[in-house]
Amino acid sequence: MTEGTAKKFMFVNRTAPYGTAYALESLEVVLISAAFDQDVSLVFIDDGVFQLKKGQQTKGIETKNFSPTYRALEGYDVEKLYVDQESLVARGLTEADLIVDVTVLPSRELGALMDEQDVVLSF
Amino acid sequence: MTEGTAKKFMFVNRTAPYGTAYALESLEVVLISAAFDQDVSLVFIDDGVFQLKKGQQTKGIETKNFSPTYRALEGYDVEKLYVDQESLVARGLTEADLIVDVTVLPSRELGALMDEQDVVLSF
Amino acid sequence: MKFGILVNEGPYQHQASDSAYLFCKAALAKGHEIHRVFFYHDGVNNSTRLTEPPQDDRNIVSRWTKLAEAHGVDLVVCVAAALRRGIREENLAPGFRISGLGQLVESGIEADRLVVFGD
Amino acid sequence: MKFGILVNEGPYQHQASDSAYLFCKAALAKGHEIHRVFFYHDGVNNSTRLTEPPQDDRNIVSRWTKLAEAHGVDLVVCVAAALRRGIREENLAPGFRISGLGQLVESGIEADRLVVFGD
Amino acid sequence: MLHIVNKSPLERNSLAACLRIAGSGTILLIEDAVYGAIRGTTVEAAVKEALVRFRIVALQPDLDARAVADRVIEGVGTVDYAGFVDLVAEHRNCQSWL
Amino acid sequence: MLHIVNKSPLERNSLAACLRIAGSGTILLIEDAVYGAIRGTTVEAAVKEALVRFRIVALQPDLDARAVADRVIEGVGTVDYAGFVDLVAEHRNCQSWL
Repeated sequence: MTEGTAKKFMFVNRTAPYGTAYALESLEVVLISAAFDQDVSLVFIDDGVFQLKKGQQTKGIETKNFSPTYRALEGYDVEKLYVDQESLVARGLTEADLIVDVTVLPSRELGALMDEQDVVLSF
Repeated sequence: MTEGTAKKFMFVNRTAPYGTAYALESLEVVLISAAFDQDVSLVFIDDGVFQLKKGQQTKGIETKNFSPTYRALEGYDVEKLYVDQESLVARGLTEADLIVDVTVLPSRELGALMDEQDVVLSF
Repeated sequence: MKFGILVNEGPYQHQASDSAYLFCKAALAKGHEIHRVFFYHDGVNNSTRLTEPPQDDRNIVSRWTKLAEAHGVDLVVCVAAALRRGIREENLAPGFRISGLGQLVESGIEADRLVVFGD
Repeated sequence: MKFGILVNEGPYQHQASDSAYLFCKAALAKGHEIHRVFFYHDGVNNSTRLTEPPQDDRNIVSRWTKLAEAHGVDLVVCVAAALRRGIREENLAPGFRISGLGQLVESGIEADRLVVFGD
Repeated sequence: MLHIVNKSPLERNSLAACLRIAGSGTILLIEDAVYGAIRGTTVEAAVKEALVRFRIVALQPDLDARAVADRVIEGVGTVDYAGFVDLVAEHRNCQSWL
Repeated sequence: MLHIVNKSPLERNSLAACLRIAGSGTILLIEDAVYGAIRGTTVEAAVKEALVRFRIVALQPDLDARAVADRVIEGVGTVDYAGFVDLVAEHRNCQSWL
């Protein structure tokens, strides 16, 4: 598929990791979508920003730690990661707390980015 | 089982009807518990108060309207229905909006009632 | 217009599957096409042929089956989510098929709109 | 002390079943008794023998089965919730049994504490 | 863009997130989110304020099920499922705020 | 009474409901509710204020999983699953704010 016909896919992540499986299973779709040569972006809003928190240790809850997968996204050419600034601030987090490089945007700029999408997937 | 050994069971309803099945399936346990001669009470908090709203018409969502069951509770000797006053007010509701007679209590009095329970079931 | 649908929640516990079904029915009635309904997360639980709801309640699974039969709607269950949750060929209801997540992405590409129903 | 446990959510989608399991394991390790684990709402989906999670993930269903086998924990699946969601004897994992809601109320009466895990 | 919200704004933050992030467009309230469409609640003021920027519509069958169809905020519209389909078709794209 | 909360207070109203209704006792934060136990969030002030009336404890394995164990509010305790079991046993009754 050529660049011209690629659709803009956005994955919206608004849920914390581990409390529910949405974060993990969302990531599985992102990885698959990379194979389809679409224009893929991920946004992290509200408790979704916690998915990117550095230092997750899941041994005590006997569940797989999937946060290293975010680091692997680059290898799949998924490089557009956006984080809602207000969500970070409301949670006392800064970019330095995050496991990957992201673009932090004010809420309304994130909204403008959403407006440009063809397909928005939220879980 | 004699009155003396009956346990105090409280069912806490905090979810709106139809968006999820918690309200319906909670009611099914309440009806069963009536057969065990325990001291049963129901409390409605937050969006749970909407479960009791008069005039539900579910034809358009093709789902069973279970709200008449609240009226049937009396026949099962389940007569202690408490509603959180603050929750009602926050939703613009009054006792006149409700399908059954209830005791409306300020939040802290409801809290005191919870403290007295042996078993608290929430869904 | 061609619609793709994503259902993220199972039957009965959440309204998502009901809303998605009623949306599909209304779209078909208006002459639109439902390109595919993709079942992901607990949504895969909509595809078990073993459900037996009370007589006075809707049968969510068989409604989907009938929609597939009457309108040729492609009902796809995510294989990874299904394996985790115990959905296999042996308990799959008629009209559903198990396939990969690629089918969801493809639906996003091929449909004019993709609508998500979940919790 | 005798604990009763109520699980309202299915495996993998919500942490409820994981938390309940780890609570039970810790209680047993401290010499307490788990009187019964009752599975209600989507919690009934914890009892399907058809799950096949990825190799690198926990197997939620078989963990419950092993707990039942090792400690004689009574795992009860609500029949009404199970019928709606497609859980029957034919796909029930070992260690689980299907019964009525009365078993939940009974657990509340007989146990010293009833702890609820859900969404 | 069409924003679809399905959670009660009295219980969760999804409508608030939508209002904070989206600049304009149409908001369709379905399922438990229809409680955001009614008068007298603690979120009524925020919804009224949002009417300046957004077209806001609630799903009639969900209002009926919850017995709140008689108290819809002035300026908030209603649609049935056919109207829901039309809204999706009319907008270039849509997003569900789950 | 032991109050068990499992939802993020930044997302849902269950911790707020617990704080409004319960007069005293112990609050155990598990699963996503452990975000209520940390410094720097918009709910920190409410949680600190609640420390006057409640003993508040967070589940360590859930703090670890979410990588927030290093920022627990002063005065909020932590327990492992064995401590969770002890809390249930020590209190005459318990309630989950789902």
